[in-house]
This record gives sequence, structure tokens and C-alpha cells, in this order.
Amino acid sequence: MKIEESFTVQAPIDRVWEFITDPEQVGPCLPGCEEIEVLGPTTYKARIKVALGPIKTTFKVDVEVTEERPPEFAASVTRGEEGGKASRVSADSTLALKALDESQTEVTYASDVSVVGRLGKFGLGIMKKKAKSMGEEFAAKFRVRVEGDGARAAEASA
Amino acid sequence: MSEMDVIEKQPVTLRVNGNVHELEIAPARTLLDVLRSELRLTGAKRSCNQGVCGACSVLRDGKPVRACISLAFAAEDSEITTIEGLADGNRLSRVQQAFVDAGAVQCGFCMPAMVIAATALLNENPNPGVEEIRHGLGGNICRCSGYVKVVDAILSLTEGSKS
Amino acid sequence: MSPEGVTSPNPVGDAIGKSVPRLEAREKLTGQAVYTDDMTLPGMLHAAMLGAPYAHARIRSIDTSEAEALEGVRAVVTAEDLPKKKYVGVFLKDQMTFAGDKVRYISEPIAAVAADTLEIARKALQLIEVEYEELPAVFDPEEALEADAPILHENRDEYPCPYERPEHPNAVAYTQFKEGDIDNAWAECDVIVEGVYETPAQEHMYMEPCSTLVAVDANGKITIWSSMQSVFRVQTMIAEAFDMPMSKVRVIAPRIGGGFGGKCDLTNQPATVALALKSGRPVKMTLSREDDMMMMKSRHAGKIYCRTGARKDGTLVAREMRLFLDGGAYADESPEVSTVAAFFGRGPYRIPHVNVESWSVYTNKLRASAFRGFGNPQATFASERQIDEVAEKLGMDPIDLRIKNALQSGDKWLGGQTVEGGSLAECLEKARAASDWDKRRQNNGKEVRPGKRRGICVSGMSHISGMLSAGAAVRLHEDGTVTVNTGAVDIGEGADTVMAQICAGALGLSLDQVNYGNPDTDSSPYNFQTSASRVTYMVGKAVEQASERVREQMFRHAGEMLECAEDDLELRPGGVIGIRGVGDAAVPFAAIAGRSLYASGGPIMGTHNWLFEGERFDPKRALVRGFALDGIGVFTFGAHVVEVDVDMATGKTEVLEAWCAHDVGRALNPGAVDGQIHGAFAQGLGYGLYEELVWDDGRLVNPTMMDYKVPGPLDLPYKIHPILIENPSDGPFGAKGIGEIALVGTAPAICNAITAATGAAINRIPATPERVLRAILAAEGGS
Amino acid sequence: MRYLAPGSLKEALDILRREDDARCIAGGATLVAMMNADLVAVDVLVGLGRIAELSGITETDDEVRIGAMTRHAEIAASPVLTGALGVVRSAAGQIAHPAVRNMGTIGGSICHADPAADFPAALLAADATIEAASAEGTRQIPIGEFFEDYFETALREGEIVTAIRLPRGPAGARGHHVKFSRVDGDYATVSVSAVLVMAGATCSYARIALGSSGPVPIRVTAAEEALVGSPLDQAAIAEAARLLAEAADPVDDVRGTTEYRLMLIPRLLARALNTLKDGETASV
Repeated sequence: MKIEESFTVQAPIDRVWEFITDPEQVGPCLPGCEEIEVLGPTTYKARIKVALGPIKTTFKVDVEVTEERPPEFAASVTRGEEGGKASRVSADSTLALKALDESQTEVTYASDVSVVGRLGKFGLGIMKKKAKSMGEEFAAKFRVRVEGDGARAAEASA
Repeated sequence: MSEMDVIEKQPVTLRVNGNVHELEIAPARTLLDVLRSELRLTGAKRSCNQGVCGACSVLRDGKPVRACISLAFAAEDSEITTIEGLADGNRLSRVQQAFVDAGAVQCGFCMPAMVIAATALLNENPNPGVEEIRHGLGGNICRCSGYVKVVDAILSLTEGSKS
Repeated sequence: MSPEGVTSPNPVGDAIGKSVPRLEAREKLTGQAVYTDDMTLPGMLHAAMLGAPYAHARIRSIDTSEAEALEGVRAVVTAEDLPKKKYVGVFLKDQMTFAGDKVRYISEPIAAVAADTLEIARKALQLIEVEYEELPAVFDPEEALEADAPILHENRDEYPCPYERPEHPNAVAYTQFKEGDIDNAWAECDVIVEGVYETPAQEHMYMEPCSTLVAVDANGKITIWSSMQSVFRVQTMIAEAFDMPMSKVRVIAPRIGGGFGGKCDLTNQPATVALALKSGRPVKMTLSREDDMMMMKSRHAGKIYCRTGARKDGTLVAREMRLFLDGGAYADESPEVSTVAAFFGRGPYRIPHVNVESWSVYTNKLRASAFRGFGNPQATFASERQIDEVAEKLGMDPIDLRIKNALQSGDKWLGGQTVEGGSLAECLEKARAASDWDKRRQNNGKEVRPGKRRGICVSGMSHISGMLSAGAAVRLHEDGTVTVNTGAVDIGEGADTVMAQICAGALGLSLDQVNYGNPDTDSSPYNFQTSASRVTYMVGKAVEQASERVREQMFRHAGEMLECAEDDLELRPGGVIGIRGVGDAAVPFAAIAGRSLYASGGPIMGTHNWLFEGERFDPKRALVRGFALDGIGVFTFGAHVVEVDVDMATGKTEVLEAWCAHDVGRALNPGAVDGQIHGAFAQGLGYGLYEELVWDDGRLVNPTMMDYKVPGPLDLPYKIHPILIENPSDGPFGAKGIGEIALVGTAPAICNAITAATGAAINRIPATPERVLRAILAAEGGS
Repeated sequence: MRYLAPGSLKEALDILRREDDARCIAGGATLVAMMNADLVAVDVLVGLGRIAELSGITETDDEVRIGAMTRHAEIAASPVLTGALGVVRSAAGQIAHPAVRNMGTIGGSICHADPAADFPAALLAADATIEAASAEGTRQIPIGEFFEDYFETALREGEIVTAIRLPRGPAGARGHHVKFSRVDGDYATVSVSAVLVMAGATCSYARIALGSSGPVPIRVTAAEEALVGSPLDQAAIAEAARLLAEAADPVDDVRGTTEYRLMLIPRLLARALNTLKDGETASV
């Protein structure tokens, strides 16, 4: 299941890079993200609550950043499971930043997601739409966080 | 199972084929589970377990329903009839006999459900034409027969066939 | 042909040719028929299998301790519990019961649990910790044959394989048939059509998911009840997989809820045996529909490059075909399926210049295996679509073109085997007449119903009936009734009933005087398998001849009892032997049985067993390379005419009526033959219009009956008209097999009719509404 | 898990307020199928089957009221659902198969809120109002605000749908639900629910709702305005279809690609409108 979306942020590329590669900053923007734990320089754990109608579950994932070319490109590999291994999720994702001008950056994220197990049988079409709407929610929250100036942004995220 | 999720059992009374059964079961159990395990009535079959193929059909108050997606508890206030309840001893019901005579049976796995659907259809409309029969059988999947002789069997019980 | 021209006796009584309902119809219609999942044994455990989450990965470690600790779990098995290096397979032995070193498709079984309840077993599966190292995967057969493609079986040369393996490690088998001078043939052609055809991975969707019950006795002898297509194949392959003597493996057939090829050889028997051996208790494993669809088998998806050339007068000159069949992660029946596909690459036509090549290829997907038609539907879809295109280009009636080139008796099949009873032309004529073809064809392309274009068209088809060996035993009881024993498992096609009819016909008994014994490896004579449309022809012949042996022994007794020459005796209906022309001079079977048991000769029992030894390939006529099987059966022929309406707004095709003419040799049970043709047509219609397994990078997207749709009562016509043509063969009372052929030509007949209605070429099935609408718009040049 | 079967609405509402992880089960078909696939597990299941006041169809001069626990089969056979409300009856008759129509209920269907189901779009075209009760009292939710996303509605915690209220619709109106699916009984690939009034040869009233075309059923007033005042000629229908397709956001799955579903919208709209214009309500 391939997902690809992009959005623009009114902030310079370096600032966007700094925020988007900092789990503490990105975590709260991820819809349903309840916890992010940094394990190492390129690895961290996350717990993300997802609801799809009557189905309510929590994904426990390990993310490893496999490649970084600041400030324009990063690739990561995500492995995890939900509902006590009822389904297993794996995703290979890339993140590309492009400076449209010195105060505007285009963020493009792409991910090849595979869900196997109980959720894997649920319906590819709807999962794609759910992932898309979660992506849009992330973009909105991320934009608010980055576009505010440094000080105000820090308070807002408390 | 581990202590934290001991499955609580609740009493339930089911009326199946005119018999009353007092049971203690876990509430999530489906009517199909209970019929096949506790009551050893294995005529209703499990095939898709999603309510789309019809192999688990039983009559609830005379109407065909899917036992695999019915909670056993939800059947408590109804009269359930399974395939085992249609014949009178070893005298087949007229629908069962018509299926024999028309040569409609092949592997037989879907046949109990076909008989249940046909019985309910004829109770509601004793003289269905080919199209009404096919609509009445809608959702009862068979992979062997192509349905032709199943429709013939039901047609043979209608006035139309007598002329 | 059958051995040394063993001729059929004249049947006595009315059992032969009578549309007898299934002997077990009452039992099935009252819900008393016992299928495997209906069975329980004292102390029985329930089981389920764990599937791998990756399409291609090395297994680093498996930790089952947490699963084993769960209360109610009695046994957990993995590859560790199996004899080492014990690969099983049909020809190429490349598979273990559980993946040991590597997993090769998503959901491949790697472990199984037996517990007090199914819920506990399923819960325990999630507690098994497995560490994987993911590997690159390949999902397309042609990509899998590229030099740099990921290799599925690095240790391929370790596997036992009876044929010369193709060079590429991902190629399972290769076959080539070449006749005439193909390179120069194209110059002789006035019209050449060329195309690429795609056929889907079809799911058998037997209504009864795979189910197995295994018990082990105190001596270590295993008894297996299972939903299967051969008690002897399961016995052989279980003994092989567990390194046990076959004398310690007993396999009994309960009622089977459909097979269609998907329950050939092994399904979930090995995993259940492993659990029974480890737990020491009876274990039942019934797969959920999703597990059945994700873990078991499908039909080979195919991509077929085809080219056909003909002269202006309609004479077919040249045919070139290359088939790539997607075999999935393990060989299973792939070698035979791809060679049978090549065998039918020319089709039932005289085409002098032919070059057909077929590959079956490993991919990181569900195994593809036997499925009704066995490679022939793939080849025939491409061939019959092209024959129709040639007719269209030449402005010829598609039936006339087929009749002009149809094989006759005495002609040679591709490879050189002689065709006996070639009747394609007769089938086409009968289908033409029955469908009022010339009149209905005038409606082609017209809107008979508003918004829907009408089309009627045809396909010719052929198949084989026979293969390998079978035996039968008939025993006379003291009261003059008989019991027939064969190893033939009735998967719903009616073998039990037809075998009893053949015995009754040969001995002049009524059906209720004949008992058909349940297949059981402890007591039944050998039968290869219920597949390849072979049971009526092969096992039926054995029953017929075994009954003859019984008749001969009874005639010896009767001659002595009536003091007359055996030649003066005759069988009379109802179990009596009398002197021809002397009404009251007769003895009932019971008297003969009594005499044999207590006075002279001993118990009367007849057996017959034989192997089908067909004609070999003729190297002077044909170059045959790679893996090829000759003498696999007698030829059968058929023709379908199908009428459709295509909804021009949505592209949805409605099949209105079908005429299915088939040369069945002799219809021993016309009603049962009709039922097989109805059912095969319905399954072929699903293959042509609705059914397709869909993968997303190795993950099966529609592994449920909610998302994978087979035809229901309203999705196919009620008017399916079988037309039975009877040219007696050397089979039992002249009969030939009908099990598969009526599926083979159904999809091309429907797609030819869609083209006749809309002018749009349909070269990929299923012809879903979306694909048909796009083809219509492309044909009209619209967007 | 525990199963409770309260005899009255009040009792049911008390359970919902008392229990934190409780969920109602009506006909149960869809929910039990998800439980079988171990997608859903709840602590308390509240069976509504014994609450008499929740089922049955009643009518007044200007409204028809369908109890939430009324089964599809009863709705499909109701002589009361005429005129504009034919759209609801025709939708009910095309849901799944006879056996499922003997089980499923209209309340269960809209609470599950699957945009591919038949009732959501049909009720949108019929301008329905959803009546919901909770311990705090009763609420009337216009259908246009009821569906919020895939499987998500405006219902609050502890609220139960008690009835679906259908206005009679304008005089002379006719309603029809056109459902296109791969095979009989499958979920719709695309569906068009339409209510129409013709004044002579001119359309004077139109309500169009698309099913299986986005996270919620879709209605576009501009599209309806494009029809009103027109003789429902090809141009008007094409314009309405264009506006509807613009608002659609169909999924891509085994029932059809996004592109194919968008191609179907104008074609099925034309079929629905021509069927209604010509008076007979043949199904697809």
C-alpha cells in the first residue's frame, strides 16, 4: 500500500529539518501518538492509537532512520505490531524537503506500508484513506508548530 | 487461559427444533458455534464465517438467518429450526424429497442451507417463478451445481410445474 | 485406450443410463452427512497454524516457550519437530510441512498449536516469537526469470527431481512442442493475428474449508480423516514427510465438501499429524476461510503470448504460443500444469506448423496447483480468442472456421498421439442447431434491451480423461448382494453413485443390492486420485471388469447347478442366472453364494486393476523438449455457444443462455453428467467474469468470500443447456470423463460473445465491468 | 465480555451510562462478523432486541417514522414508503441477501456508518432526521450532519438511535436507489439515490445522494440546482454529474478503481433520473 503526500510550510528549510527530525517535536503532531521514546541517535519507539469505527487499537512501532542527508532527505524503516501481534505492520518511508524560497519549504513524505494479520484483511481502500486523513492532520499540526516563532512554538507544544 | 481474562459464562435458554436447551456459554459465542458444539447439530455448516455464503442458514421464527453472525444470546426469544428439524423421522420434507428427485445434490455441503432457504421461500410464496426462486436463493452460494437443478427442484413443487 | 481391447459386457437391468440421484442424497439433505469438521473424538484438541508476515525472509529464530506456557495449550510444533531434509512434492520435492530455513510467501505456515479450544490455539499463535531477516521478493513470473531476480530456492539442486531442471533457478519446469516448419509458415498465411492474454489466479472456493482429524494409536499407527481428493496420495506423502512406513498410516474418506483440484495431494494433513504425534491426542484442524485462501493453493495465473496464421479459405496454418505460469513459492503440481498447458497450446485443430513453449515459475506468492482444467483453460482462452479473431478478419462464421479445421478420428494430437473418437465437428454442429445460431447471430451488436448490446459466440474445447492406475474389488455376499470397493474419493462429482451403477449394470442388480464401500487405505484397492476427469473412465473400468470376474465365477457355479454349458446361461435382472430361453431354469445369486461358501469353490470375489498406457510421442513428427507427459488419457471434445447482453453504461456482462455440447462417450448417469456441465460452466463463468486473487506486494488483498466473489444464484443463467453426444469409447460401457472439459472453453466463449456484442477485444480475464467498459471506449476511440 | 438484553430504552440508557466500555448490538450481522475476525472486542454488549418501542413503522400526514430496530426486510416490504420515500424502500430491498435483510436493522446500519452501505445515501436523498436518546434526553440530528467519516457519526457516548424520521417529500415526488455492484448482494461499487418531481416535462425538485463515493454519502446542492428547471436533458445531467464527481473521493479497491467509480457517476445518475422520469422504477 503506497502513500505519497506533500504540503508546504511557511518556514525555512533548516528550521523545518530541525523540527521534523526531532521525535520530541514530531511526536505530538502525529495523530493518536501517545508516547515517543528515543532509544538512540537514529532509533526510537512510538505508541500510536488508531480508531477505525468500532475497531480501536494501539500500534507499537520501532522506527529506525536509515539515511539522512540534511536538510533535504531522510529515509526510515518502521516495524511493529498491534493488538498483541494480532497484526504486524512494516513501512519503508522517505521524507524529502525542498526549499521553495528562503522562507517556504515543501515537505513530501512517501511510505510503502504493509499490514498483515487481522487488520490486513480489513480493507485496503479504507486503510489508504485513513492513512491519508492522518497525514493531513499531521501536516496541519506540524505547520502550526513550525510556523510559530521559536519561543511561542516551544510554549504551544507544552 | 491466563487469569485476567477468564471468560464469564452466562445462562441462556434456546428453543431449537422444538426442544428447550438450558446452557451456560460465553456471550460472544455465535448461534452456529453453539448448534455445532454444545447441541451437536452439525447440519448448519461453517464456510465463510462472515454471513455472505449462506452455508450456516437456519430458520429463526420461520425466516432464514445466518447463524455464523448471530449471537446465540440474540436467539433466546426465538424459535430456531435447523435442517435436522425439517424431516419427520426418516420421512423427508417435501422440499428435501424434491431435491432428491431433481438430482440437485452434488457435494452436499451447501444443501442443508439451500433446503432451509427453499422451505422459507415456499412458506411465503407457494408459487414462485424461476426469477423469484433465484432471488429467494440469493446469497446461498454453491460451487458444484451452477444452481440449475436446485431451481428445478423448487419449481417442481409449484403449480406451474404440474401443468 | 484400455488394456488389450477389454470390451464392455452388455449391461443388464436399468442401472446404466439412468439419472439416479446421489445414493447419499437423503443423508446430505437431512444434515446427517458427516464432513471432517463435524467429527469429534474423545480427548480431541483443536488446532491452528501460524503464517509468516513476510513474502521472503530467512528465519533467524523461533521461540515457542511463551505459547507453550499458555494454559490449555497441549502442543506447539515447528520445523524442528519434523524429520530433517524430508521434502515432499508431486514431481519436484521442494516443500517442508513448516518453513525451516526460509519463508517464501506471506502466510506460509511456520508453526502450529494444538489446544483444548480453538480460541486458545489462536491466542497461543500470537505468543510465538519469530525473528526474521527480510529478503528481496519477486511477484511476477517473467521478472522472476531475469538474471538478477531474487532466488527462492538456493538449495534447489538438493531436491529430488525426476526430470531435467531448466537452467534458471526460479524456473520450476519448461516444456516445448514443435511440429512442422514454423519459421517459414508465416509466409504462407494471408491473415496473422497476434496478442497477449492474461488469466487470473483463481481460488477453488470449495464450500468446505480444508479440515483434518488425526488420531495415533498405542502402536504409533496414524489414522487420518480429511477433506481430500485421494486417500492414497495423502498416505504416500504423509509417510514420506514423516519418514514412516505406509503400513503405519491409515487414511479414511469422510464426506468431502468439494475439491476442484485444491484438495489434491496434501493440504493441512501434515501439520495436523505433527501435532497429533507430539501431543499424543487426537487433533482436529479446520482452517478458517481466510487461512484456507492465504495458506493453501490457487490456479496458476497465466500470461500467454500467442500468434495464429491462416489462409484466406480459413485453413489454419501456424500457431506459436509461449505461456508463463505463476507457480507461487513451491512446485506442487506446477510441472504437470505447465506441460499440460503446452500440450493444449495448439487446441483441437489441424495446424501443421506449431511451436509451443511453457514455463512454470517460482514467485513469492501462494502455491499454484491443480485446478479443474489443469493448465488447459489458460491455453484454451488464448487459443479460442485468436481462432475467433481469425474468423472475424476472414469474415467467416466462427463455427464454420472451427469445423473446417477440427481434428477427426485418426488425426494426430500435438506430439503425435492418435485421436480416437474425434468429435469436435459434431459438438459444434449440435451446439449450432440447439442455439438457433444463425437466427440469434443477426442480433450481434444490437440493443435488443435498451442500453444493452446483444452478442452470441462460440468456443471449441478438448481435454483428456484417464491417467495412471486404479483397481477395484467386488465381493458377493451370502444373500446375493454385493459390495464394491475402490479407492475413488467422491468429492461431490458423484463417483460413489456411478461406480455402484456400473457394478449393478454388469451384474444385472438393482442399486439397492449394491453397497459402495467407503475409501479406506486399510481396505480399498489403490486409486491414484480423483482428478484429471479420470474416475469414471479408470476406476469405472476396473469396477466393470471386477464385476465380470464375479459373473464368470457365478456362471461356473450356475452351469454345474443347472447342468448346462456356461455359454447357454444368461444374467437376468435382480440377481438371477438362468438358461437362455428356459424361463424357469434359474438360480438366484444367493444360492450360488451359499454353494460357494459351504459346498464348493470358496467365497466369490472379483478384482481388476490396470494402468492407462497411452501412445508415446512420435519423435519423427514432433520435437518434444523439457518435461512432458505422453499417453495421459483418451481425448474428449466439446463446444459452447453463449449469448450475452453487455450494459454499455457500466461494462457489466450478463450471460443470458448457454448451449454446452459434449461427447461423453456414454452417459452412465445423464442427470449427473448434466450437473457436472452446469457446475463446470458456472465455475468457468466465474473465471471469465468475476474471480481474481489480488496481491499488493505479496499480501493477498481479498482473502475472504466478502471480497473474492464466486457466482451466486443470480450471477449466471438458469438456461444452461447440456447437449450430450454419445460416441461410445473403450471406457466402462463406453463412458468417458466429463469433470473438467465444460470449464475449459467457458471463459473464451463468454469473451468471444462480448466482442461479438461490442466490437471490443477482451484479452484479459476476468472481464470485469471496468475492463470491458475501458475496452469498449478504446474500441470507439473514446476516453 | 457480558451480554445484557434490557427490556426498555431507559434501562438500556442506564447501562450505557454505567458501563465505560459498552456497545449496543442491533441485528448484529456486521458487528458479529467483525468479532469473528477478532477486529472488535467489548466488555459489555447491549442487545436492543427486547425493546419493543424501538421497532416498527408508523406514519402521520407529513412524516413516516421508522423505529431504529426495524429490519431491512420489513422496510423493503412497507406499503407506507411511497413517493419520495420510495428511495428508502428501494434501497432496503437491495441490501445484501434475503437472509441478511431478515437480520440487519436500519439503526444498526447507520450507526455502523459504512459509506458503501445502502441506507446512508438513501436517507440523505430522503432528507431524513435521526432521533437519538441518551440519559440527558432526546436529540434530532439532520441526516446531513449525522455521518462524519468512515464508520464515524455524530452520536455521542451513551447515545442510542431510536428512530429515523422521514418527511413525506413534495407532492408527486418519486424516489429510487440505483445500486451498481459486481455481483448480486455485494456492496455497491457506486450507488445513486435520487428523489425527483417533474412538472410536466420540467424537473421541479431534485435530491441526489451518492453512496460508495467518499467517507460519507455525498450531496451537492449546486448539482441539484443544475437539474431543477431543466427537462433532464443530457446537458443538465452531465453538469450535475460533473459537480457530484468533483465532490466525490471514492476508494480504490477490489470493487473498482477510483477512476472507474468516477466514470460511473454520470452514467448511473442518468440511469436513475431516466428511470424516475419515465415513471417505472426498474432496478439496475
